[in-house]
Amino acid sequence: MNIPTLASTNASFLQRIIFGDNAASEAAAWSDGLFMMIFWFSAFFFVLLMGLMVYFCIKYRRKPGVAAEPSPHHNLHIEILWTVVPSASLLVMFVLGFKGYAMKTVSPTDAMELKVDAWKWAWKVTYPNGASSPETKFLSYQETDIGISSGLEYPIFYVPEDTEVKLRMHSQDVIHSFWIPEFRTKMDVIPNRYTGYGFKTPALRDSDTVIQVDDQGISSEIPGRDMWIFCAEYCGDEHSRMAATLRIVPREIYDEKIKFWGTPKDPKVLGQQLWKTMCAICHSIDGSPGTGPTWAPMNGYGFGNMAQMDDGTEMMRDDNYIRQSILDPNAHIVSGYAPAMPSFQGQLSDTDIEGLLAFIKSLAESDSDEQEDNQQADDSAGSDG
Amino acid sequence: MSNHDTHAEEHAHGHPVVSWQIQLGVLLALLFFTFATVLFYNAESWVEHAFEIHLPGWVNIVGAMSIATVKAILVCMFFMGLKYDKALNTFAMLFCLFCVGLFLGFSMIDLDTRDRVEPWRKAEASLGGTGKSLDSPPIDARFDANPSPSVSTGGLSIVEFRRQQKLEEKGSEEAFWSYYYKKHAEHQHSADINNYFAKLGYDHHVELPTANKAVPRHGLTPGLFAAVDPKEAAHDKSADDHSDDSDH
Amino acid sequence: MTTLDAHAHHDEGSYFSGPPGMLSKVWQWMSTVDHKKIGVMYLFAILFMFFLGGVAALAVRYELMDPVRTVQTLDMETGEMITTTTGERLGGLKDIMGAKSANEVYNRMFTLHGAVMVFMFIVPSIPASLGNFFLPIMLGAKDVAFPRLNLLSWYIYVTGCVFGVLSILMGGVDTGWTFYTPYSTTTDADHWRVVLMILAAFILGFSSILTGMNFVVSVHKLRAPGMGWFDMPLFLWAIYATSIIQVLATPVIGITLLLLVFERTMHIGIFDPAMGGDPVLYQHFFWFYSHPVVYVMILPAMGIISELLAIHSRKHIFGYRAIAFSSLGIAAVSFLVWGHHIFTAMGELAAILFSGLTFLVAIPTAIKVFNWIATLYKGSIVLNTPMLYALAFLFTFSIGGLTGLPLATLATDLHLHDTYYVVAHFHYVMMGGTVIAFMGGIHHWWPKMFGKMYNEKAAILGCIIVFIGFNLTFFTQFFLGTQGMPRRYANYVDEFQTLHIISTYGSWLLLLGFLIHLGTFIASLVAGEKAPPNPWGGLTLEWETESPPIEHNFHHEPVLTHGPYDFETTVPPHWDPKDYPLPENPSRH
Amino acid sequence: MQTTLDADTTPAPAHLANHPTHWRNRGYAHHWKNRDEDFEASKFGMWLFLTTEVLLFAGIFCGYAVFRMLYPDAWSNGSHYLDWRFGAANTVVLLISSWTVASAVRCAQLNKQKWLKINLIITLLCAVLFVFIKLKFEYYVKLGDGKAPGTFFTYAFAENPHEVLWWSLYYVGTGIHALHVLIGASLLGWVLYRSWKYQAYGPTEYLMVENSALYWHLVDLVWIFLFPLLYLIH
Repeated sequence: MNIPTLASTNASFLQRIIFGDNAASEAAAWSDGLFMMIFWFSAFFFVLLMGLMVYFCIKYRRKPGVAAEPSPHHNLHIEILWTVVPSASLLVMFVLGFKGYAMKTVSPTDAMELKVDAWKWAWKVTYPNGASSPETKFLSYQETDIGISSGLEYPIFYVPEDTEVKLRMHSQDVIHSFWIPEFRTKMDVIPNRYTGYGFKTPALRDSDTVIQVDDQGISSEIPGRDMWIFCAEYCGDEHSRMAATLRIVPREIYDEKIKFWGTPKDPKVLGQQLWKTMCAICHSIDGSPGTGPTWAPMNGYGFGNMAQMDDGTEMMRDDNYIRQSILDPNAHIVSGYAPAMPSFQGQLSDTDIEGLLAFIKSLAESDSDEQEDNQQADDSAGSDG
Repeated sequence: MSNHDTHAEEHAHGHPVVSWQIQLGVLLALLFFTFATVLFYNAESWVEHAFEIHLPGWVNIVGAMSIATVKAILVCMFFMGLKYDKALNTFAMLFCLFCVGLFLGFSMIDLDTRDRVEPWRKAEASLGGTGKSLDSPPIDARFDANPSPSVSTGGLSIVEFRRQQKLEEKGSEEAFWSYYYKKHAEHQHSADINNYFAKLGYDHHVELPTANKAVPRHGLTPGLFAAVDPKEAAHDKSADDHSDDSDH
Repeated sequence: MTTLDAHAHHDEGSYFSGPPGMLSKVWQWMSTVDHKKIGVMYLFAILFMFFLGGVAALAVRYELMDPVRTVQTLDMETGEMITTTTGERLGGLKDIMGAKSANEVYNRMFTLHGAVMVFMFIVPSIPASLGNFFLPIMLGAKDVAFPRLNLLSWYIYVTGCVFGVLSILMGGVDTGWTFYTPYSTTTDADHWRVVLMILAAFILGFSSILTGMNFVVSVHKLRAPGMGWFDMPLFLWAIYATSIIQVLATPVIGITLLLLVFERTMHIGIFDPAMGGDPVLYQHFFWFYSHPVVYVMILPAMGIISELLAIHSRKHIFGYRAIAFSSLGIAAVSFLVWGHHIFTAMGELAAILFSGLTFLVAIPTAIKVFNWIATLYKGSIVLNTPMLYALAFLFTFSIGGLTGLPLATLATDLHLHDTYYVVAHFHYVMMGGTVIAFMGGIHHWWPKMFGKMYNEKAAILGCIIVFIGFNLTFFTQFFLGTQGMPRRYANYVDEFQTLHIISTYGSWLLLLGFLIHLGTFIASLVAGEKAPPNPWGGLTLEWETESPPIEHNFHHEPVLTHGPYDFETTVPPHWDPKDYPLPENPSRH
Repeated sequence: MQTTLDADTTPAPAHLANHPTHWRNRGYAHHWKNRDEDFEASKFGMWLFLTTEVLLFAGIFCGYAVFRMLYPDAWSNGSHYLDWRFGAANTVVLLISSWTVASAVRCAQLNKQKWLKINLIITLLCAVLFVFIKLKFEYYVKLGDGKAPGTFFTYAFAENPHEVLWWSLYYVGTGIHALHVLIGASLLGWVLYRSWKYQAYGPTEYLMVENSALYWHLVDLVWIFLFPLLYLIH
């Protein structure tokens, strides 16, 4: 990796404390270096000023009967000095900041363009071949002293190593912000226009491995590096859980993956994957309450049951109802819920919707084992919904 | 006192009194400038219609705004007495206008230059936002007996949605447009109806009174400094619309 | 001091000796046009709002002690934690607040903290309380320019607070204090409380405007005979600069919030992307006010520090004109830099422009800090409570200011924007700057305002605890931010927990410190020693009147005979508060 | 503390020495050195208040400018829905009222009590006329067409999806302006009442007239810009 002058391969001890030594791209390392430069500049002035302050406070502390010595009330030379020197340093910071900004926002024309969609509260990345990632990852920290909710799985977005990537982002509802801390950059994702930025993924080191779980639930170790993606612009209730994982993998694995995702598959499986990546944050399948109604077939929820609407009517949860709920969610609101769901028109193809339908239907036909599991959550679902 | 009135200014209790001649003169000047700006507006439209000379967009804006500025200066100086007053008051007003300038200027710079690095950043991605349909559930009945209007536009813009509603109400496009014609012939202010008919494939040519309808013309940003032929503009516009659709 | 005997007030009592009878006393305070009474009423109302916002802050900090556990899961009856975020047994706060999910309670808490602290506490804090009380006295005037307007402004403030508190009682709002669209226009769409909170901010704006107008005119027209512009205490320069910002920036938030109310009630669409409006335009509107208002918060604090450092080190302030002009410079530049709040949402050209302009603010600020330190040189420094607060201010404010540099630098801001780094930065400026200076100012002027001394030792203890607690709370947050913790997160990644816990302990220390101060204040009011007219040896005009001041401030119209910082020529080495009044100095130029 | 109203003992200015003093001196608050200081300060305060009003309207103007820049077609259509004749009529009405109110100040300064009242009455009539034209020929007709702001918009023949924004800004802008017309008219009404009942204003006592007039001129100023922006620029 070609390291620019400001950044150093061996981050100093202090830099490691401040940033965690995980800058993943040239631009990131560069901006860390710039931060450290500003830090040392600030530290110099801070120590100077505080040192003088403490020294004066001790040296010139009030002694009974001793008046303050006269000293000049102003001194033009020194005042000009301490105006010009910081100003010049600020100019340097500005110019370097500008340069780093260009590194982070401008990407080469041949960069791989990923389409990022955001809505309350999930991310979706669409690859150049039109596929999107169905893989998800459990977040261990969410397992601590609470029961694991099915909504706590986060999508994994794969990108190939050592590649220029350009993001083109759009939000479906409110403003979000796509932040990958390890690339040291973020940009707001805005509903009425596209925004974006670029980064170059790092080359993988030998020590970079991640655990991958395949369709059959078999885990294996593959070369790769995981990074957090956070939503950094406040967007509502589940703002703090609007996260995802960016997984950098070798080019072969990436190519294989997106080719596989691009091929048609069993609608039920497709539906389940879509639910995991897009719907699970609001809709549970085990009956636990969420922002939206659960899909579990219990207590009047789930496929085939009547839904009580907030305008007082009742509707059958059939194919049409579900289709409409996806495309024009706010046409009918289930009683007790807020109209929080964005429309997925343009987001989901007909195949996707068929897949979801198949998945939702399959939940209603699920065997008695699952029913038992769901029993425990019954009371709660009833009281909240 | 009448003999004093001939002076431009006199002083009552140390404060300047503006003479009635100056006040009347300023009023006449203001009325004249009002006439001038209206005349300018109509002359411009007339030139375009009669001679098909297409003036660039800024002519209209600069004309109207500079006349308005002159009028505002007259009001400030004479009616509000800034000419005779402490300079401090003028300074306060000028600094405030400076702040207004900053406010407008910087906001517009941002909204106008979002496409400098990647052209697609400018594009209006969609009429998205609050969930595409303008839903507003009724305000809590405890606090409001008259809930605010709730509209579910099903993903359409409200303009398009209202059009669909009216089309449904009228039954056919024929009925829709004849209703439009009737309504707007009465009110004498109208949009370019022939354009619509042409777009829809009808061959109607309705001559509407044009009193309040100038040519559609491109505005400040695109083609501010270019004279735009309305027919071409209409053509370009539909082309633009098309490309936007495909973009999404 | 020479005297003009035109309007002498010899036989007056202190300003709070009112008529007998509880009711008539209350009425006298409610209908007063006396700037001192209004200032005192503001002081108590503002401190109450500080308490309210502080409680919300403690709740926020408590919540963040654990990556997932939430405040709202605290069972209000048994005091036990109900450990689930999935919501089935959520009692307590969630039900009381009518929140629809667990995290929403947290979201409402930080919104409450932000909105109360910004609109009801920190914007009016110093100007409306200490400013109202001392601006006319320091000018040598009997009152502010428009006393009745001043009273009106106080009642508008109360109305605004009532709206805000009503909104909180109705459950609170979860928009964030910035009310960013389109979230703020769609959240809780079926409730009036968001509109109420917006209206509260709108109304409070008017109070701010009227106070600002009043002060600008007062400074222009009511200076005592002999007091030129450069004979004014620097506190007045700061308040003057503040008032200019208040007058010019606040109307923009007025129209913005009005548009927001229309947006919520009838979807006028200006900020709503669904109608073609632009949500980032809202941010421009909002920050055109809210960035200058940051200087409304900090400038008066800087003014207080100039006073405290000079008086308590008996030293002429270094570079008087530089400090005075840097106040005006900050006020002017404040209108140029709002865009740095929107770097991640704006076009590249505008971002670069705003980044460059933002650095301009650093220059006058740096000048001030250098001048303050230089003032200490060869002084006669006494480390009492106000001075300790002033020194604490220099420490925390320097950190706050310097950590702003990476936020103005575009490349680093892209990483730090909307993280805990920003949270820490602005708390170092707002709390480490304004609140600490405010506390210093209250201690400095407490004897003058209430005529009672406070227990110095207890106050110093409180000051030290506040200082340590503050740094513990917020210094950790810089690291949280750089390492990747976004703002406004109810749940977070495990690895940040240690720092969060330290931060929360710090917040408890802060609470302890403020409680100690509360105790000393109450003790002082109840059983404080009577304060001399000039306990510190100050030379500004407020020290030439009684403690507490008489109703018309001065017995005789004061005429300036010495500058506000001429300690070297005016204060004798053996001077003691009992020697009041200061001997006249014949050698004065 | 009471605001003591000290009786004014200064003698009348020389050129008014022979004038019978019809007006009543209000006196000035105790913290002012003299009446002039009070007057100057109040007027300066009023000017500061006017700057806040300008910045309030700056929000509307900024919205207008930005959206005109983004959606020139919608704005072009929008301005053509408005009839310049009503706008021009209202401009003339406001200009005349501005003149009469300036004359009212002059009459107060010269102690022409009768003309002071006449001027104020004409101003108030103009205010009523302005609001009448606005409501009857503009709001009523437009709202009848369904050209309303936001979700109230039901006009089916709009050409451009952003026209609804035009209407929003039109109603917010003219609505807030109309509100200012009403506030200004109330102020002038109060002046007229006091003038009628107490002969309250004269050469040494016309601050209230002056400040209300300044407010009214500001209302006029805003309209001077709103008129071309809404009606003439296309």
